[in-house]
Amino acid sequence: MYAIESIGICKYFGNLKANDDITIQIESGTVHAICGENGAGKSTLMNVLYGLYRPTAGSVRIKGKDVILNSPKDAINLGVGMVHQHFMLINNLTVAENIVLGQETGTPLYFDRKQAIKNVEELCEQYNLMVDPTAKIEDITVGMQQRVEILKALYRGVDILILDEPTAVLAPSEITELFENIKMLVSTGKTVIIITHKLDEVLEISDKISVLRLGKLIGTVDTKSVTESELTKMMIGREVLLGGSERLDTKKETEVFLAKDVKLSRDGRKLLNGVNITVKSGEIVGIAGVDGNGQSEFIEVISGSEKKYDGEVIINNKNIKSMSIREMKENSMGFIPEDRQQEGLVLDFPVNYNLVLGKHYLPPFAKSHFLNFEEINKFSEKNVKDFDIRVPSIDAPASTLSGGNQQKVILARETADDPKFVIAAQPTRGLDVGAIEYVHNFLVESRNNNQGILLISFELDELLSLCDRIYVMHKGEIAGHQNKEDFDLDTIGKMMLGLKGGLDG
Amino acid sequence: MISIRAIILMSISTAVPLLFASLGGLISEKSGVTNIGIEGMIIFGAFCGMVGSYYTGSAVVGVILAMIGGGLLALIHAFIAITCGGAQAVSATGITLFSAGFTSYGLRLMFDRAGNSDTVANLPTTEIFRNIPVIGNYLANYSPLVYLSFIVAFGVWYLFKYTPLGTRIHTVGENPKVAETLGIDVWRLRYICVVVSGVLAGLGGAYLSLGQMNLFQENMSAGRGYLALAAVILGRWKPGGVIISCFFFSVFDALQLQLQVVDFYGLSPTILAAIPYVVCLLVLAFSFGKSKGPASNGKPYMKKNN
Amino acid sequence: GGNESSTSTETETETTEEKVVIGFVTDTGGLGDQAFNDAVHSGLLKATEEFNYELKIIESKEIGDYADNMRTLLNEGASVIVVAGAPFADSVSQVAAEYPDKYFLSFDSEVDGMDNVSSTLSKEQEAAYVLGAFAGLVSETGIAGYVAGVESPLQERAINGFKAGFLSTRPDGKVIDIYAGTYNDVGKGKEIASTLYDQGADYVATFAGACNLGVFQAATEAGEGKYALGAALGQFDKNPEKIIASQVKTIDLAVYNALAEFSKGEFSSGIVVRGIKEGGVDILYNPDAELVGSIASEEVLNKVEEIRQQVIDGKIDIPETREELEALN
Amino acid sequence: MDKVKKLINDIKTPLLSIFFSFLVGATLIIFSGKNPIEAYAALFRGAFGSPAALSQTLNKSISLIFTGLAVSIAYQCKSLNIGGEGQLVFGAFGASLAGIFIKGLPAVIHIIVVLAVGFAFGAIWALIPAILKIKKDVNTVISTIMMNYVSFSVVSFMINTFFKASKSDFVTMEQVLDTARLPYIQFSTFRINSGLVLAIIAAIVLYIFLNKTVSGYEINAVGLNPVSSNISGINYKKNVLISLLISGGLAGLAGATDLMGSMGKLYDGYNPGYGFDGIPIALLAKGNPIVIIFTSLLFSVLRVGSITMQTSVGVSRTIVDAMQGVIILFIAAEYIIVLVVEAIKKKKAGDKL
Ligand SMILES: Nc1ncnc2c1ncn2[C@@H]1O[C@H](COP(=O)(O)OP(=O)(O)OP(=O)(O)O)[C@@H](O)[C@H]1O
Ligand SMILES: Nc1ncnc2c1ncn2[C@@H]1O[C@H](COP(=O)(O)OP(=O)(O)OP(=O)(O)O)[C@@H](O)[C@H]1O
Ligand SMILES: [Mg+2]
Ligand SMILES: [Mg+2]
Repeated sequence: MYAIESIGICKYFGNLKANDDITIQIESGTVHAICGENGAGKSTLMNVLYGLYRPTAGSVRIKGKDVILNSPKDAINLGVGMVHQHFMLINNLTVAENIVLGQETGTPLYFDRKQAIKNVEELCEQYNLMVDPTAKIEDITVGMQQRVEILKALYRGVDILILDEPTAVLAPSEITELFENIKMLVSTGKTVIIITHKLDEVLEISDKISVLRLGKLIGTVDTKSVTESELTKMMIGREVLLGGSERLDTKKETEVFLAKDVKLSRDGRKLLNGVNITVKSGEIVGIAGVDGNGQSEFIEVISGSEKKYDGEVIINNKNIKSMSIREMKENSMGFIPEDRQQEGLVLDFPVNYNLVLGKHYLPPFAKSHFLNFEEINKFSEKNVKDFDIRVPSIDAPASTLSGGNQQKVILARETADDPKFVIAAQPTRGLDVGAIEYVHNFLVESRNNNQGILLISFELDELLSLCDRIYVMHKGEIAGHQNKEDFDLDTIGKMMLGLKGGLDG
Repeated sequence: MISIRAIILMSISTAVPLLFASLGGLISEKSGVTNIGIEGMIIFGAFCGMVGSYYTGSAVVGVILAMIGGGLLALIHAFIAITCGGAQAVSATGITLFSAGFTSYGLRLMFDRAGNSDTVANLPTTEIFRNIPVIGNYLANYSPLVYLSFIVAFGVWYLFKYTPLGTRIHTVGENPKVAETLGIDVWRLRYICVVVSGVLAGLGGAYLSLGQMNLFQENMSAGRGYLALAAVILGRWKPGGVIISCFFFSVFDALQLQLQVVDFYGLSPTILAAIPYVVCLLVLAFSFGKSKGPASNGKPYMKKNN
Repeated sequence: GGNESSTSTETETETTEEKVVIGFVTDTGGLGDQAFNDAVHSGLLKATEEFNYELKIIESKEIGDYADNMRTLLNEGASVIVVAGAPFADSVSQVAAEYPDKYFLSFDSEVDGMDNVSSTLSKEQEAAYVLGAFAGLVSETGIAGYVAGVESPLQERAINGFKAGFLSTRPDGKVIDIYAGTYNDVGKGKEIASTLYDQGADYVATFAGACNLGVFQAATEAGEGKYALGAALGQFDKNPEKIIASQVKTIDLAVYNALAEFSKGEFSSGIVVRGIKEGGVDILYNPDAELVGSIASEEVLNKVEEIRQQVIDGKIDIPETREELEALN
Repeated sequence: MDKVKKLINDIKTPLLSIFFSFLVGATLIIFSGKNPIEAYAALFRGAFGSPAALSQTLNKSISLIFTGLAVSIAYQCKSLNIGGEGQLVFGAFGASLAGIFIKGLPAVIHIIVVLAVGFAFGAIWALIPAILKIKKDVNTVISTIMMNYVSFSVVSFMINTFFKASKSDFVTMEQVLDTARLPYIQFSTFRINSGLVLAIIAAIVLYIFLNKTVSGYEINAVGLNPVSSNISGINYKKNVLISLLISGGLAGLAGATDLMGSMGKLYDGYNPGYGFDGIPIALLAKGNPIVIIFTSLLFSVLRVGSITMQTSVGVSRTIVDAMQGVIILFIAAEYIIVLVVEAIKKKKAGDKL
């Protein structure tokens, strides 16, 4: 018995075939993974199954019946729920409100919020997924929000749950928890479709795997019968090697970054509580930690957008406290922000404009206050070629690029003038393995090039394979520190959860 | 002596068109569609109200026509802003220009003259209150639309505080994508909100031509739509705040007139007239926190399922 | 002061079909302003019908357009340009110089020393004074209200005239005057008047363009014993039961007379300042004599007439500014 | 060649919008029992029919270009400046002061000084909304609306209290000195105010500023994504401030050129409405300064031509106001136009088969 089937689904956006004749049948009570590069069409297919997109051709079959989904409402009514890649939550509403939204408790004239809270509490109890129903979304962690999303689907009584890249923003412990939840759901007879770029996860959780490439179905396989490298090959047509290229010996003699006792509070909450970190040239230093432990705030401080901190931040021998962001960048610093679309790019600007963002006023891009388009274009063409950025043309808006290519634009820009110090915040979030490989190689090459890199990531694997040293951040403090020789997954994992036991550096 | 009573009496009746219009504006903006075309919808409502009353002799028909008129105009705005995904400020500007011109033109066609219409039947006063002691006479002198505006104010406050619909509107304005994934029809809800905002602005217009007066005068909205818009922002997109802001403007306007009465430090009436606006700027400058509107306000949402 | 009147004969091409075109450029208030534009318009309608003229009107949007609007009408064949409003002074002198063989009738704006321009000014304060005196005599509460438009010397003249007149017959009384700050917000006019009635005024005079309509509406709602005093051409049709008397400015007549003269081939240039004596302004009572009689006794009306005569005879010094008014008391 | 195609593509929608609005207008005209063709003929005759008419149309567009540019630059930085009118009035006031009280300068210098003062006064009036936006994130819509009212009151008060020139009922300031008047360029009845040249230069300069300079780049970046811009070292506050001050200054120039070109003296109650017209003019041009020259012209054609339409055909010019609204509605609803164009294309394709 199939829970849900995509029968010859095609979805075209103009000339782009995001989905091209995709037939996937998903068995009831299993976990089915969908894999593929960025832009392979995974989200699109899921959106079709959820009634958000109307397929150009083909049909959706749910529990054996052909259905026409006019809107998610139809899908919800047929027992399909979806947790989107980008969370679909209203930040200034409470958890309970978010969960019941669209199926509110009470009467049309009275939204019974008490009842909603009670229902949510019961639901939490039932599935053992704990959240505070009265908290506002903006006040809870990403992991919590993830849980709210799942509860939202469960509240609607779904028996087919689609999870689009649910682990991209989770800490390892949260991922473990999520997987337990998934297993629990499946054991109660529900069907789960999961999209993730992390192949180890795929292999761990799923029963079957379907691979998409360029909008086409490459194949559906039993998880037991494949290996990670086979899967990679299916996805991108070749093997990849994560962890960066060969590491050369570097001198590590100049200190390019120093954070001394950095403290930050907002609205009376202590967010950073005395952070001490150093980075030397020629090394990649990682900050590990569960999301929400002060990493974002620390990034804001050291990248110059938060000035109301105590303590000292020294970059390339200059105290940044009184420096503008522009001065910091002129002081040989590169910054790859967490959120490439909101913080890294001006999406409506063309690619060439984005490639010089922040350097647009410097020669040769500007001459006596006028932009020099010739130089800008020359520079852009070169980088598009060097970084293999796939763009229709350098005049195309950045919004038309895939996530991986958007990330490459930022990498190219932020490292164009070989800065001595680079902050890389979540540089591979949401990227496919091919793109991740690229970023990893790039970071290691920069390191080999004697640049100092501060890498903030939730991906422990990534940190372990790339870093020379790792600091672990917990509740706004450095909970511990390890050198490459001593790296120990277990200890670091413990430190991330605030359990003592790590060696102090 | 400044007459507090005068300030109260006057500020109540001058707040009415602002209340209707700004509550309408609030609903529209909460759903994510900006509406700086309120001014046009008010004048159109005032005109339609007069037309209805003129041809049927019934002010009630006039009021209904005013609501329909405002609603229809809003429907155009909704079509452009929602279905076509057009720039909302542009559409609203068009609406305002169009109705100013159209109503003036219509007036000339109907009465073969400019300025004002013939007098028409207007709404009666609210005699049921007449026998209440002390304040009965004051209450009775107000048009029923005054009380309707209070009811609407309460209703809008209740809508957003207590009803599922209010929360859905909030959702649609904050993040339409979320709403859509929950099976809420974003477009339909936005259409409803925009049209309701037009209906309310039309009521505000009807108050001008049929509640307060008994005729239509060209440009009788006299900038109230913009003031209503300001009230929405000053009230930080919260029903209570918006209601208070409307009274803020009407009270300070009444106050400046009373200051003329007492010849306040011999200040020129021209300067006194600026008081409400200066105070508003001061409030904005010294109030704490930032005033942010609905996150997706003004952004067109292209439906995915099509 | 008045000028010698120079006469000239019509020189228009008198082809049988073609009518003489009279061009009227309104000020920015436009038609329907319930004030001088409407008054001029009414005189023009009468004259054009009677003398078989063709009337062409441009409603101005901005003061900066006045001159161009006059030129447009002249280019369309207008022989006479009629304008109303103080801001026309400059543009009339300018255009009149460009078109020396065309004629210009200018009301409320002062254009001196041009052979083809006749400008008519009014002593609004005289009518206001008499109206104030009347209000003082009939007021029971001793409080009168006055709704003014936008602050300006003309408005000040009229207010102060009204106040002085009121105080002359009611020394212990009080006039509350409020500027609406606009000439075209009927709603505001109404609210202000309602406030004034509520503050004890039983007569509210109004001199604020279209706001007047709101004042008249307020009078009805204020109920028994509350009355309004109009302006323009009397405005009694706007509320026959409540407008007892008005300060009128008979521009309509002036327009008509000038065009009547013109039809006979005459034209008087120069400045004419018209007060009550010249029939330029006056107090006018509601045509419903019974209504007026029920409020003002014979005695009162006689007293008003007496004061009016004194004004005509120049025996009363009517204050034009606030300072002059204060100096009076 | 490509550029021409792009241009045609860019102006297709506006042209069709104008066409449709004329259709709507025609319907309204028919309602009044008049012949729309005659009416439109008169409209165009009034706007272009004679050298005098044409010069009137061109002269009318001067202030409109300036206010359109004013709205446009603020909009690039995502602030809607509804306060153009207040800034215009304040700018005219400043220009008037400079035109009256700065004496003894040669005309060219005096004109430049007066323009500069007009610009500065307009900019000053935009400063408060700018500061409120930067410091308090106050929506410019509300602050500029308030500043309009305050401007009218303050300028009126100043004129009445300190700078009243005459005792007449028409309260004005002194006439500005002759050296501060913008000269006319005249060939017989063709009389163009030199302000037009200034307006066109302003449009070109603004175009270059926005598209070719570092500041223009930054203003655009901040308008499109303030967060990314800030992180890339582009100062959000500085750019909001700059764009609003230039916006106010341009509106101030609208007032200054109007004063120096047409009346020569500032009068009490001056608020010609150009500031508000600037909004549709800029939006219609999608903020492109060069296109603004043409949308301004369109508005002045309608304004000037409508007078003749009224006097010679008897169709009330209020209909033109309604039509302006309709043009803008069609522009906003580009979608419909696209649908229509596509329908036509399809039909053509069908015919071919
Ligand atoms: N609404 C849309 N309009 C046009 N193109 C779209 C739209 N949505 C998706 N696409 C394009 O369709 C292709 C498939 O996108 P989709 O989001 O399904 O990829 P994905 O496999 O989910 O990628 P990722 O791993 O980055 O999430 C991409 O090239 C994307 O740019
Ligand atoms: N109109 C469009 N033209 C081109 N690309 C688009 C368009 N709309 C969306 N995309 C691209 O397609 C991708 C999918 O967009 P969509 O709105 O479907 O997001 P999603 O499916 O919820 O999440 P995700 O983008 O993370 O897969 C995005 O990367 C976006 O950049
Ligand atoms: Mg995806
Ligand atoms: Mg995607």
